Amino acid sequence: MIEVNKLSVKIQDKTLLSGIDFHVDDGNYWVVVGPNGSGKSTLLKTLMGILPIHSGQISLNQRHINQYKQRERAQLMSYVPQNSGRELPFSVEEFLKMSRYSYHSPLSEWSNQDQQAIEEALTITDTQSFRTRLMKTLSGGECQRVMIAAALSQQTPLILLDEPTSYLDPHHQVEIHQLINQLNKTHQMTVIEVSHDINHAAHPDKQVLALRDGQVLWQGNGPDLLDKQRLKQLYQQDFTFVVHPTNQRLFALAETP
Amino acid sequence: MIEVNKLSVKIQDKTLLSGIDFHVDDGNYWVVVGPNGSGKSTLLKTLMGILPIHSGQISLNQRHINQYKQRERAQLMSYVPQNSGRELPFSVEEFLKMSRYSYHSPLSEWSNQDQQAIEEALTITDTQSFRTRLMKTLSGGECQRVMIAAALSQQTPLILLDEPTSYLDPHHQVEIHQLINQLNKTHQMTVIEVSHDINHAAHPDKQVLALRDGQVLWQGNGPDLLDKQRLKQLYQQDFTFVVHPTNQRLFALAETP
Amino acid sequence: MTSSHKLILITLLSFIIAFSAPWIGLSDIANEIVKQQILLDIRLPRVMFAFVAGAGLSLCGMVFQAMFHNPLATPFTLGVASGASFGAACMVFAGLNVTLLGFDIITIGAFIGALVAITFVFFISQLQRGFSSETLLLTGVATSFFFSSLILFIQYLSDMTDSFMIMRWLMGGLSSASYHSLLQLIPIVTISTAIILWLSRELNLLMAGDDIALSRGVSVKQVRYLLFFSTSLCVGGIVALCGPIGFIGMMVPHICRLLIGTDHRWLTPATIMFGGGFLILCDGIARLLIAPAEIPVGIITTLLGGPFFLWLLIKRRQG
Amino acid sequence: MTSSHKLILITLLSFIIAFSAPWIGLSDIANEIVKQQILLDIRLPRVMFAFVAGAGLSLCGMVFQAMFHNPLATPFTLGVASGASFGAACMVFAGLNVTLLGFDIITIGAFIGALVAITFVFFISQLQRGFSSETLLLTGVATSFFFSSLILFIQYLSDMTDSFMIMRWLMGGLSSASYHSLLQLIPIVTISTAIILWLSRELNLLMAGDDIALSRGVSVKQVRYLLFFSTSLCVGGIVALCGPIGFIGMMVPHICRLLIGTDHRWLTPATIMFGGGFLILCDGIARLLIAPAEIPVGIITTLLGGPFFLWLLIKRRQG
Amino acid sequence: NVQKPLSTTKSYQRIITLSPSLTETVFALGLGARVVAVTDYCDYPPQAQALPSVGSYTNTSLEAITRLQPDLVIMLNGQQQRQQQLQQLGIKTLVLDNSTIADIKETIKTIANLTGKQKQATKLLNNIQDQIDYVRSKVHDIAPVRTLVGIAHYVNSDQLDTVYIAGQHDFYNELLELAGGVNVYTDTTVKVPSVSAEGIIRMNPDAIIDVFPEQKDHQSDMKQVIKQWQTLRSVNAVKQQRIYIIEHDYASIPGPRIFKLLPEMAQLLHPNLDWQKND
Ligand SMILES: Nc1ncnc2c1ncn2[C@@H]1O[C@H](COP(=O)(O)OP(=O)(O)OP(=O)(O)O)[C@@H](O)[C@H]1O
Ligand SMILES: Nc1ncnc2c1ncn2[C@@H]1O[C@H](COP(=O)(O)OP(=O)(O)OP(=O)(O)O)[C@@H](O)[C@H]1O
Ligand SMILES: [Mg+2]
Ligand SMILES: [Mg+2]
Repeated sequence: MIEVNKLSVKIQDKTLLSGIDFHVDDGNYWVVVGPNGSGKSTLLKTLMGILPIHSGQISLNQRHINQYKQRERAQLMSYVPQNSGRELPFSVEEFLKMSRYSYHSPLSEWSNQDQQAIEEALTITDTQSFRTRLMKTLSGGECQRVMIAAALSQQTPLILLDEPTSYLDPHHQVEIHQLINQLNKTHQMTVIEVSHDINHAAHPDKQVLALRDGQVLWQGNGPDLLDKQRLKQLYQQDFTFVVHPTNQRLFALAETP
Repeated sequence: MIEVNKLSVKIQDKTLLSGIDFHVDDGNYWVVVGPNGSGKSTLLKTLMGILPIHSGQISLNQRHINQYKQRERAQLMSYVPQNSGRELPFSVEEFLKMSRYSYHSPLSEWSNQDQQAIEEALTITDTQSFRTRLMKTLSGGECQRVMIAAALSQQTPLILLDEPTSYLDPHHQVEIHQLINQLNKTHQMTVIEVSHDINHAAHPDKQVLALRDGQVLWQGNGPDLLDKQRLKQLYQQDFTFVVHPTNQRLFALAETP
Repeated sequence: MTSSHKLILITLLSFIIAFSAPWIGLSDIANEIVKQQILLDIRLPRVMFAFVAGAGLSLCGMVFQAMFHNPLATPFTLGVASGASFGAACMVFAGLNVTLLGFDIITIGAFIGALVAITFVFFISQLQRGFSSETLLLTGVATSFFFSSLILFIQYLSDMTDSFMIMRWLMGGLSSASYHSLLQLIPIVTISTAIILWLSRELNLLMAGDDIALSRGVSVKQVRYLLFFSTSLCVGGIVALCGPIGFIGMMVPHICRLLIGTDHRWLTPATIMFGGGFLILCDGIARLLIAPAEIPVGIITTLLGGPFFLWLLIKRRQG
Repeated sequence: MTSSHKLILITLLSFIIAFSAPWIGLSDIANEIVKQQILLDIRLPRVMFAFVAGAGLSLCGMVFQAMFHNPLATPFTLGVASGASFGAACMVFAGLNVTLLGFDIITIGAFIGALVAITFVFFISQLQRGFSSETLLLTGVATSFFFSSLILFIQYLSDMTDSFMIMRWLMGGLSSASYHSLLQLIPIVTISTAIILWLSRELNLLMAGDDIALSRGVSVKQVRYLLFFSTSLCVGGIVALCGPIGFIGMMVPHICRLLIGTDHRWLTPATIMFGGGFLILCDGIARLLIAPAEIPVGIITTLLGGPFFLWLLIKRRQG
Repeated sequence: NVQKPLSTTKSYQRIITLSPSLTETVFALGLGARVVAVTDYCDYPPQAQALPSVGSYTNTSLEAITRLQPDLVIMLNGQQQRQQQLQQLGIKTLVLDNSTIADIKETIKTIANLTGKQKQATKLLNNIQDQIDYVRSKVHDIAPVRTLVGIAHYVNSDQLDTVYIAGQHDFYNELLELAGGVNVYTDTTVKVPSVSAEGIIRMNPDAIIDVFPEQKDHQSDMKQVIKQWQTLRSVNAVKQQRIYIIEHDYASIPGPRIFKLLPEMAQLLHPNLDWQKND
């Protein structure tokens, strides 16, 4: 689905990403990990067309990404930004409706399908009760869930999520991840998620892109991330491993000195 | 140090907190947990004087909190808000200097002690390298660390932290928690931290305030939080427990269906 | 009341005003021919002109406020109006009395002035790499100041009569309305309005910020260019024909926001209807209050609209 | 160059302008007594007056922009200037000829007008529960419009000469400067400046948002009241004595921000120095360019300051 | 649609004049009975005040004009926009200029020709010419006085603020030269220059004539004005106490009465001549 070749991204002579090579197949679930400032958000923004490509190229379904109109892109991928949405002057429902932008011309009617997309998103993110609330009156975690709901309303085959579970309580963390897994599995939705949770990344169904200083340090299957050496190199942090009691997989715990 | 009695907080007829009773002794480390929208941020904002008390009272060192000038409050407590700081037009150093506000009159000189407070905060949050960068060019995690550094520069006996480790990579999460523990232990700093990490909250040195729907569901010692029943009631979520390999304490893992 | 009900109410009120305005204060005229002439040749075009101008100015104000996330933005913020005024002042000063293609020379001067200002602001904003809203805003303001002081300069150079004429022009007003000028105004305002209505949903998304707008599929840069040029042309056209009428463009969108909310799919038509009806109302009062003399319409818009706005503001806050 | 170096440079330039301005264009006057009179009785008070007025207006603009997080805010945004202008216009219209406590009646009228506007805005903002910056801003703008149209109305009611006078007053200018008016202006501006300088750090923190300001120890509400009243009084005083001079208050703070950054501990003194020096410079040019006649100083401030601002803006973006 | 030339045979019966100077001219030609409306500021002659008004000089109402069904509307050339609209409504218009002495005379002739009042015009113009010739004969071989003519400034303060003075382009300048003076302001770029104290001291006029158009509803007293001028100690006119104030309601209206200013100015500038002879 996505092919990234020798991508580099700059902002005013500062290189944020360089020589990024990876490709995402239809239905993949990629988790992007890496320390703070390694360029994870930058990568997602570049895929979404928010930051310009400096050199290299990105192709989406075999076509160079710059050949897509922004509207076409928005029908293929949706995006949950890191840390945003708390100052918006809209009600939750209005905001969700805005996600259906790319499916409409100015004259087209609001369809059942549109409404259904929104209702579904509200239900699965547990945000129905905020429907008429103004975005700026929501709590941090409530707002985060609405941002996810907005992206889901866009009903795209690919979704880009930048730390979607930050601010979520344990229950909603599990729920949202469950939800994404399910979308990935049953609807073949391709997912690229930025996360700091390596145990989440280390799932056998996931693939991992580990960035450090704007470059790819490693990429591979999820479970292979749980390597003491690799993690040390990535985060400068030691981990110990336990076996998870229910699924029997390894579970990494950061060591505290 | 802090005594909260029958506190309730309203915004335009909506009750955000009601009947909150708890008290914090000097040197305590309180972790406030609870599902999204339970009023955790509201509590911290009320303590800081950002939201007004509707009824009940808060006293700080046996004095009603409204009798303190804002400046006096700021010498007693500092605050790391949830989700903020990313649009500020200041450089990191300028922003940190602003934290020393309450110690200065308009004519007083910038002292060695001020500079030292800032340097220390920069060092322990690992943000020295951003010193001259504009806040708005930082990544999510970098910005979060600067916000923590700013609160630390304020050098107060009490610190209020609203989900301080969101956006932080595993290494910095450990580091920041390490740091807060240390300040709490060796400098007798009183800490009130909002967190969604129940394993972090369940530490024997910590006390836990569990909020649900704007009310106190439970409060007690950290390790007592790890009770299947209690957690279920708090989050509507099941957990299993493993024994942590290095410190031998219980470790809760959210169950996924 | 839902937004659609409110919109219907505003539209209805606006139409009532529009249809009754021409008939008021005619009963004392005995002569039927005179009555006809006043009704058909003077009042009718004037009422229509007021509607088009009021709707256009309010709409452009609304667009600028949304586009720049700034409640103080007006259709005049980016310097279009002062460019137009400068062009008009030049023509008054030169004292030419020519008609080109049916436009009188002042109108032509004003329109050229508006175009010069638009091009200038656009060019400067290009020099700054990108089209960020804050620098565009400041560039516009500086341009606006610049042209305003050129006008002052021309006013300073001219004799009392010219200086009065320029001042009069700067006050704005609808007394130059005729079928002729109406025909000149309608295409410009209609095209711009159509473009803006077409882009209502994009305006909502621009208010949510560039990142979100892009990820929902809006070609932010193109939309911004399109909005910039169409509103600027619209304002240029209106100002060229009836001078700057300040209050409408700034406050009507705020009034409508207080009435109907921020969703542009409702706000846009409401602003058009309210702006048009409001200017007809004010112009009617301006004409009739101390008839036969006329009060400059700008006085009435403000004296009526200002307190109404404050009342809405207080009511919302207290409610 | 560090901020302190830049500040020293700006101060130096400002002083050079201040000290050389009175001496320029005097050589062609042979008569020593005349020279003395021009120098001591006319130019000296005028230069000092220009400095105080320029510094005061720029400073108030800077405060409003920081306080409202809005680059379009000016010292006139909250309606103080139009209140003052309205007061002045009333006095011109009434044609009274009284001097009270050494102030002439126009000045008194203007000052009372300013006070009325301030009180009104304050009162309305209280009605809205709290003192949020956006509603305060909009209240101010509506008030400003309201008074402006009252002025138009008075202008409309008055005869040609009065209307000409009011128009002239609205352009603003320093020709009424004397030791007398200087003595009236200095205390107001000095006190307000002192208060604002005293609150430089608070201004920085207000820019970071109310939550952060509170948690750092700023009594946000009190500080905002204090700033509101002191800037308003300052603007009221200046406008009462020399009419509204628009460009200075809006653009000088932006120019200084581009020159020295956003930290108010540097920005505040830089704005004072630049604003003062700049107005002296412009007034000098206005006086001398086509001597013996004078150009209104507002024309020069804009024609000089506008391009300079745009140049800075482009340079920063490209650099 | 350009208006056909106005007929000189048809005698216009319903005239509206849109400025005080035109009203005055029309009445001076004996056409008062044919005028159906004027503007707000037309208060001379007193009969004009009784007529209905169609608005102010800058703001005449199209509707009010139409209601009165005039057959001729006379206006100054600053009001062109109105002209076009009136033409579109089929109302005849006449646009005139009154900015110089020659223009004022031409206005009288043009109106007279259209209304068959040539005889009255000749008499009026001769009268004006006599006044001019008389003054010229008195002052023609005397050195002109360097004079500053103030036409507007704010009087209710102790300080002399900005003063608007006569430039080289207006009728005050012409009158001044006919009256044996010369304008101290010689530049030609600015039509109505504004000067402050410094500029006046530089120009150093030998006489100052301060013209005030009307004093009806103002209580500003002229002693105050003199006091203002006296702050300029070093100016010749102040030293020699040659500050003159002219107050007339016609002093700013470029109609037939403006020529009354001429002998007054001449007498002020040349008080030593023998002005007893009656004309
Ligand atoms: N406008 C900018 N100017 C300069 N540097 C920038 C700018 N924007 C981002 N950066 C830098 O680029 C680097 C990558 O930023 P990015 O936001 O992609 O990090 P990230 O991997 O998402 O980090 P986090 O985990 O903290 O969110 C960071 O070091 C950041 O400071
Ligand atoms: N201005 C407001 N108007 C109405 N309701 C509000 C307002 N601000 C907050 N709330 C509501 O109050 C409740 C408590 O909010 P608060 O921010 O304290 O939650 P929280 O416990 O911090 O949640 P989170 O874990 O998501 O940060 C939420 O349900 C929120 O929607
Ligand atoms: Mg990131
Ligand atoms: Mg919270």
